[in-house]
Amino acid sequence: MNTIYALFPVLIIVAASLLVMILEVFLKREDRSYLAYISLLFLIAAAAGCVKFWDKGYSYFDGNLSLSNLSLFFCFILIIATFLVILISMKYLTLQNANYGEYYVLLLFALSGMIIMVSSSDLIVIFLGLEVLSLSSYALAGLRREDEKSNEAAVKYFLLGSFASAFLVFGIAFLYGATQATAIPSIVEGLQSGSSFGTLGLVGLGLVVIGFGFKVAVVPFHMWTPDVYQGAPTPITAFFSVGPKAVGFAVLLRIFIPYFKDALESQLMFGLLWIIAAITMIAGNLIALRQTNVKRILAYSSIAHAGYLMVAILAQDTQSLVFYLTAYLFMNIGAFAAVIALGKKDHEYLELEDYKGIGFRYPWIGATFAVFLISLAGFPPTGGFLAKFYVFSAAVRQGLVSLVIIGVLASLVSVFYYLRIIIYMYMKEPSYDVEINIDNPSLFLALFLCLYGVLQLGIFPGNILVLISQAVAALPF
Amino acid sequence: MAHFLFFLLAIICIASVLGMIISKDQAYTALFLIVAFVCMGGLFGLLEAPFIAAVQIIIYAGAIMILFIFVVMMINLRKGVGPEKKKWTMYFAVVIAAVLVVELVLTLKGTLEPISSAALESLGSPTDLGRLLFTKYLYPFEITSILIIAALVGAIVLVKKRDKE
Amino acid sequence: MIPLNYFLVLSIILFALGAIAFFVKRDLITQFMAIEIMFNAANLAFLAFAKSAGSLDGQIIVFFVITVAAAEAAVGLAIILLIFRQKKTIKSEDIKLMKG
Amino acid sequence: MEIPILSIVTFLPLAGALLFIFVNRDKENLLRYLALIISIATFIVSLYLYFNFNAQTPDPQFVEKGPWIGYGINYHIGIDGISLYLILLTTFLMPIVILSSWTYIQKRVKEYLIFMFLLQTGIVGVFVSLNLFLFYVFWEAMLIPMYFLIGIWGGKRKIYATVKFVLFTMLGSLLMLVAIFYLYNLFYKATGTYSLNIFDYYRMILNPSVQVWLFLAFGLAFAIKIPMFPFHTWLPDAHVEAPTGGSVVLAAVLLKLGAYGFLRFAFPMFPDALQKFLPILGVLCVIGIIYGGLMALIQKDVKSLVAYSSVSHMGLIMLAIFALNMEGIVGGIYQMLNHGLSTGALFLCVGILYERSHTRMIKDFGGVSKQMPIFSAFFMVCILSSVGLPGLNGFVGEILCLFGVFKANKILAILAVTTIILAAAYLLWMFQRVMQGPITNDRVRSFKDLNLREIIFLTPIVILMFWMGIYPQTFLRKMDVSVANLLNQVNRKEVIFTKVKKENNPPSYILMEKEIKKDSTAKEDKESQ
Amino acid sequence: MTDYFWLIPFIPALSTLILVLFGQKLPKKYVSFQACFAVFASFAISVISFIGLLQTSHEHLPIIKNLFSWIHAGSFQADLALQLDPLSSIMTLVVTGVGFLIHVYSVGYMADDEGYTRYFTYLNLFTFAMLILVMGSNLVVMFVGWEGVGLCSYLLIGFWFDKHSAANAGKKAFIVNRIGDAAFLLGIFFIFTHIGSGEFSVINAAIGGGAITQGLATLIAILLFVGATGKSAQIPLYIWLPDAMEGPTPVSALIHAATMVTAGVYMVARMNVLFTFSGSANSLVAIIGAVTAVFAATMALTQNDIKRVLAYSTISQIGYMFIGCGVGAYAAGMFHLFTHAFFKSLLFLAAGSVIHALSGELNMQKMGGLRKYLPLTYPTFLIGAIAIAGIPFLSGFFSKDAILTSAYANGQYLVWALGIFCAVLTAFYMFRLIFLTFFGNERLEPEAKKHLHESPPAMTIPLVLLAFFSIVAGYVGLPVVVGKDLNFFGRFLEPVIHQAHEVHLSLGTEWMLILISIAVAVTGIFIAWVFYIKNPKIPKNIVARFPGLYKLLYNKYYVDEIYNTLFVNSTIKGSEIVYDHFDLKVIDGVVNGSAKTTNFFGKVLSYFQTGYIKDYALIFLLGVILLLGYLLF
Repeated sequence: MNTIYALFPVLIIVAASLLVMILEVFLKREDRSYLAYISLLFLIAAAAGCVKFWDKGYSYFDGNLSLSNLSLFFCFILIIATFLVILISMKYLTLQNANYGEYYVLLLFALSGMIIMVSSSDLIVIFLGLEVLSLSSYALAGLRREDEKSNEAAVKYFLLGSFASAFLVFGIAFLYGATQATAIPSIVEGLQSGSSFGTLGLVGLGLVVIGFGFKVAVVPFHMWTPDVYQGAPTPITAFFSVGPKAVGFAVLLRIFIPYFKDALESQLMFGLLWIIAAITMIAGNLIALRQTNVKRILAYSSIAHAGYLMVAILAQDTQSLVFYLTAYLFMNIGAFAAVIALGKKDHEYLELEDYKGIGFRYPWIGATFAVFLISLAGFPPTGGFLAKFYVFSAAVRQGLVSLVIIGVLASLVSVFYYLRIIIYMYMKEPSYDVEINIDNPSLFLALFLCLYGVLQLGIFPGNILVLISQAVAALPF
Repeated sequence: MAHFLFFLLAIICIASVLGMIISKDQAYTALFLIVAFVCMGGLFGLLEAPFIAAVQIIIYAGAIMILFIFVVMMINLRKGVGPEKKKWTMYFAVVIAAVLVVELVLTLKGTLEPISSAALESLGSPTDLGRLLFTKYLYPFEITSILIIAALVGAIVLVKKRDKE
Repeated sequence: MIPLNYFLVLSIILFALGAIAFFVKRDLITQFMAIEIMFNAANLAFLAFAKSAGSLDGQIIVFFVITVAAAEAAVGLAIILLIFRQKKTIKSEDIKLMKG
Repeated sequence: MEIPILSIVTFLPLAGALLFIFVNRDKENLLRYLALIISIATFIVSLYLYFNFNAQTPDPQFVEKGPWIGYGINYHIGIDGISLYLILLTTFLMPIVILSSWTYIQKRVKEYLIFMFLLQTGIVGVFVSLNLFLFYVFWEAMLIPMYFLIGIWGGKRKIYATVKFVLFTMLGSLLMLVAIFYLYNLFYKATGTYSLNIFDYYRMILNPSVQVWLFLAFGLAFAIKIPMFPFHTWLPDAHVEAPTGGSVVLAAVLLKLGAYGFLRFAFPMFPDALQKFLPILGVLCVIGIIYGGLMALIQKDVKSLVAYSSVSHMGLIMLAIFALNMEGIVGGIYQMLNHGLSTGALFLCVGILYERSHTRMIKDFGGVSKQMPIFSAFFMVCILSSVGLPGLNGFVGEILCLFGVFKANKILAILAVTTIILAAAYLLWMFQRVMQGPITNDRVRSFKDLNLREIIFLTPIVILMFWMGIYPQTFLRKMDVSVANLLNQVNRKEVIFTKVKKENNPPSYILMEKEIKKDSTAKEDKESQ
Repeated sequence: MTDYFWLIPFIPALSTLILVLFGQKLPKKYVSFQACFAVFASFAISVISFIGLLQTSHEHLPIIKNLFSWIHAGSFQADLALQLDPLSSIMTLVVTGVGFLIHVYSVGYMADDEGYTRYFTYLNLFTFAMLILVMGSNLVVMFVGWEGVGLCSYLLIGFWFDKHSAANAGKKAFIVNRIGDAAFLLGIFFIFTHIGSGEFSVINAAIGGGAITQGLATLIAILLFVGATGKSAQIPLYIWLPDAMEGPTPVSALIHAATMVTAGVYMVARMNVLFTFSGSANSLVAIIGAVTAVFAATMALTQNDIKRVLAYSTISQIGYMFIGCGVGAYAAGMFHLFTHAFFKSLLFLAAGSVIHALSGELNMQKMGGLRKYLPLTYPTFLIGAIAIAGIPFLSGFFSKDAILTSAYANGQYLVWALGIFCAVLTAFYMFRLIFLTFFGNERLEPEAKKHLHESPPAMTIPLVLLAFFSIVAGYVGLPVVVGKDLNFFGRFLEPVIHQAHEVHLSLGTEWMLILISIAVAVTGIFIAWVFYIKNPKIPKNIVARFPGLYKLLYNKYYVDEIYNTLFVNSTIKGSEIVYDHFDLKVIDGVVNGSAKTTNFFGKVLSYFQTGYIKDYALIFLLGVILLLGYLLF
């Protein structure tokens, strides 16, 4: 149905950010938490809108903006992610000297960019959305202005991100040249019709893969990830590890699931993604073994997870991909939330050495962190396990047995470094006292929500699976 | 004539990019870039995109490069850093560039013929362009506004003076 | 009439040069300039394809790309300024606090 | 309304663990008593299973089935004569473990008990699962509490040991997971419905060449868990470093999961592959028996000695199970229970010594019997049970195992019989060095004999040892039908596939269509989606 | 009267249970009373059952009491069943009778030991196990007793476990026994697989019905016999018995002389149908028995430890019993077992009395002239010695003669010759022992001399009783030369010993054989007299003449050492090498190595993560190139 309602999610988020931007000027520094509450309120409204529009299939601008169930589902989890990120940021910003009202503005802009991306199937719109997301992200990464690491993260992210964007644009240009279209369905159709522009289209597609591969951090376009994740303010890292990854895969999904339908035409691309998935899983996990900084460990882990998600793309199973992303959202934000919880004024505890004995000193934080790590490692009965279960079983159904074996072996490696954090938390005696700020209710709410999400998805995922299957039923998007 | 213009512009463009790579002076670098962008504008014109050519020169060569120069002057590192001195890096760079060019050109193999044969008189006037922008491309156009605000906010928050405690 | 693939080859060369410039140059500003060259190369390709397709869509896209480049320039230069304020340098080699 | 008795047995400990979260950690004794009560309650409830178990039918009993996630993933549990006793063993040992940890665990009591209960739920869950997914969930989930138990309350090299344990075990189980995917998919292709119900897989007869790979994947997981030679090196490390309670559970129950897995999954699903691998497996088992025994002989640490003895004993159990005859399998299962009791008890005894001396090195002891006569008696009984002395449980199992093996393959049996010599050698030698001889270490002189609590937790084990040794029919008679059914399953498939094999192009699976249709499981799954 | 025979083993069992549970709290006197009474009660029932058995006709034999079904799984069916037949009846009489006397003796002997209660607990347990062994109606139950007595032997040898040597000896006994048991077990398995049951009656019937081939029978018989060599201390598994003397002396008397060690003989007799059917297994039994007899006797020649001499003598005498069984004269073998139980336990107990008197001195070189100090011990000892030496009219003469005659009659002349040779040696070393201990000059340690005293009545009364039986026990099995059908023993056993061999020798030959036996016995005694009373220098001269031979004998042919190097040490050394170089380096090495390799790759990969933007760009570009290359080529 072509209606202006379709604009609702984007509009409300943009409106929220503008409102926050204006209010920021009038609010005193200590009252800035109201900005967060306002943002949260708007996010709830947006989420409610997503719920309301379920199964309605609204679209606008000739389909440039279409709220299919899948889009709505993505919107919904992105809003949840942002919601959680705001929750974990509130206290953090004051503690870590980054209490700018613009923080929420940028975060909401980034969210709007992501919503634009997932609710469109036109590469131009997606590109613009991506740039909205990216520009906000660059700024967010550098938001702890006094912190050299944060600066460094911003500049690395910015330079490499723009570099990758250039490839993306070039790729879009090639695709445009090959198919005279920028809408994904037409492009896929054009590519599959086997025109004489085969190679041009293929290379264009390859360049697009590079562009988005950078965003979702697959090897070898992952190099920025650990540095940016380490340097960026931790809530933002949590955001980076979930948001851009989700939208990146949402786009790849739109392109490749229809594209892979035609097995003959897509063989080359399939092989390419196969290789990328394999090396991503392997390299991400292997490098993570060597890390001693928790944020870096989680960074490499998110690279590895991109590999698993790539497997889902190859398995051409939207459902498992979406489920994986949902579970990943909760466990990863949860893990970062736990990392944030271990901080005090002007200092965060990020080295493994700091984690010695934390598990018993702060039993609740320790236990929830352990649950997230266990989930990331893929142990039942957590969402992480079920997510891997779905992805890999879908992959086996596609006959990707060897890739799945690589995947499970890689995740075996991952068990080591996830459990390593637990070792430090529970099995080593502290060598010095770690004082943290416990007065952080919003953070604990976020921790609880993530914990709930991880366990709910692991033990009783029924409802969400139903939702996802409804979302997927609307294919093609 | 058109050929001549094309090659002239192309050579100047490539040369100034090379100049940018080789030059050590920040200001020269920026100037080389402006030259390249202007040439690019010319090339756009050759491709029957007068409006875009104008935009290119105004926004790129004008606004963006002024911004660059502005920053260069703020930083005031006139004796900046040249390109990499280590020889292997340069060799490496040349090899990579060559391979990249070869690969991408090979991509065009099949496309060479159809594109060159397609010779159309006119694509349309800036009016058509404007109409298109506000009808078919309204949504992306609106998005650019979000993009610009976001960039604005981002830029400001990063460079504004820290407010006092 | 100039064959359009001339433009495409030029675009490819410029793109490659931009990529290489990003790799060989050692200060942040120039590296960023290299990226602008790459964007321009892409624009050239777009226009060429637009010409071949005989539609204005390509030109519109270029318009958007230029907007994006402008916006990026704003943020990018702000970041570079930030770095300069903190570190008094814009050499990209000096930015290696985090690694491994 | 049926009482979901099996769910209660499975999840009562979990409920206990959840309850514990809300108990103040400083009230350690309250926690301990609560834990004891919960574990005893679980045991009592599990006794209901025994008394109401119908020994006449091979079908699973106390079945509970409910929709869960869909796509074939159901909550489907039930027990037969094979799992019944393993569950009882688990629930029986848990109060003992808790009692044994009463003073041994001084710090972080709360967490310890929580992990113990989680572990129990995991273990019992594996035994009751009739759905492959459910089984795998429990199988993997169980690793976590064990990981913590070793890692937090373990000895000096605890981290190395626990990481090795988890990674090693996971290596196998992850490959098994891939195999499960493969089966899952194959079943879907065959019937168009999703199912992970193991009985459906019993009816799906796979092409032998497919079976080989799947069997390898499943087998590796189980072989590591057992552990079979040469996958055993995690065991001594884990055992040595684990706290007493952990070692007891590890030795008594966890190792049985591997054997159980073979019986429940690998055998009936891949009988042809099983036949193919039998020679290798048999040889590995025999190597394990002798090798484990020889290694045990020279260990300097009591716990690692017992650990290697486990390798040897589990080798015999597996060999008996691989004999694929009634005597062997019944003996194997019985011996699993025996091994659970005797090795568990040995670890308890070692724990008692450790609590007094804080060393496990054999050379630090000597003449302990003089100081601790009551302990000495208990220890002796446990050793004798492990050695397989008639009148005690070990003998019944051992003779059945060896006889089963003997019926299947005389040469392997002759080699396997060496176990009764080796077991006597390493255990009695250890006993001699630890308990007998003059007191050389002054510390030994300060040892106090067992206190009431220790006597209380050792006594039931010893009574059971005698009971199982003297009147094994209590246990044996409820296994027969289930084991016979298993053997039928294993043999039946062979016959069917040889019929089909004559075709030129054997399919990758054959379904026994009629039975599938008769059975409503597949349909229900469809509806539940 | 046989209704309650199954109670026989369970009375000591009950007593054991009570002692285990409450023993520590009960007074010593009560403990000993209960322990002795339990055995006595068993003895009483044994006697009653025996009488009942005499009245039962052969058709009703054996009387089986099936207590409950024990192990039932597939084709392996074993019930806990006891049987009463002549063979088990005799054994129960011996076990409970001699056992009772030894219990009584122990009351005195162990009076001051701190492990008093524990001792009687073990002793009762042993009685129980031994009774199960002899009364089991199938092989599995027999095996239970078989292992049970092994355990008790282990416990009692290591009774004084705080002595290294005792603990070691106990362990050695158990393990060596286990080697035999393993073979025994295999034998049982063969029987179960080919006959399908372990019940003796079924087995006998099946073998009679030709259920197994002769070759298989031989294999089974040999396996069972290997078990017997372990339990009964025959070559090659005899090595544990001499060490077993570390236990208290009454234990040596009961377990390592009278009852347990003869279990092997009992078992062979029990399985006589099998052994006879096999034939060649029988010959092996005879040869092993004969060789062991001589071999052990030679080792006894030079020992100075009074108990060790008796231990070797036991080995040697059991060799005789096996000769009996091996030549088919199972009744004779059993007869020797019967008489041996009396005189050998007598000897041990008497030796115990000596040791007790000397406060634990075992070395005969430090005794001498004890005759006058131990007025009761000396004569009883002497009776035992005469009995074992084979002097007529004492029990040993009859039984030994019956065996040798059967051997000769069966044409096993070599075996017979070895037996005769052994008889010389036996007479010699027994009287060497008598002379060294009770005659000659006193070579006592001053400390020991101080406490020198005759033993209390609790010890001497059993001695006297046993001495009495050592004299008369032989008269239940008189040889043919005395009169036909006077061999009550043999006739009594006939229902069990199928196809019992009739001795087909002329009376003259029989007489000749008897005379030869007597002659060699007397010769042996005479030589001993010459060596140790008449001219004590001769032994020293001989030692000086043949130092090598003496050393060889004194060190027991170095068999222990050879076994140690060959089996024990090499196993341990080998295991250590395997552990260090294979288990830790190879198997564990693979595990740790794979972890290290993984980590190494991680290190290599993280090396690329340099932190420089341009390096990241480089990797990115390389990625692009490879990716495009893949797509294009």
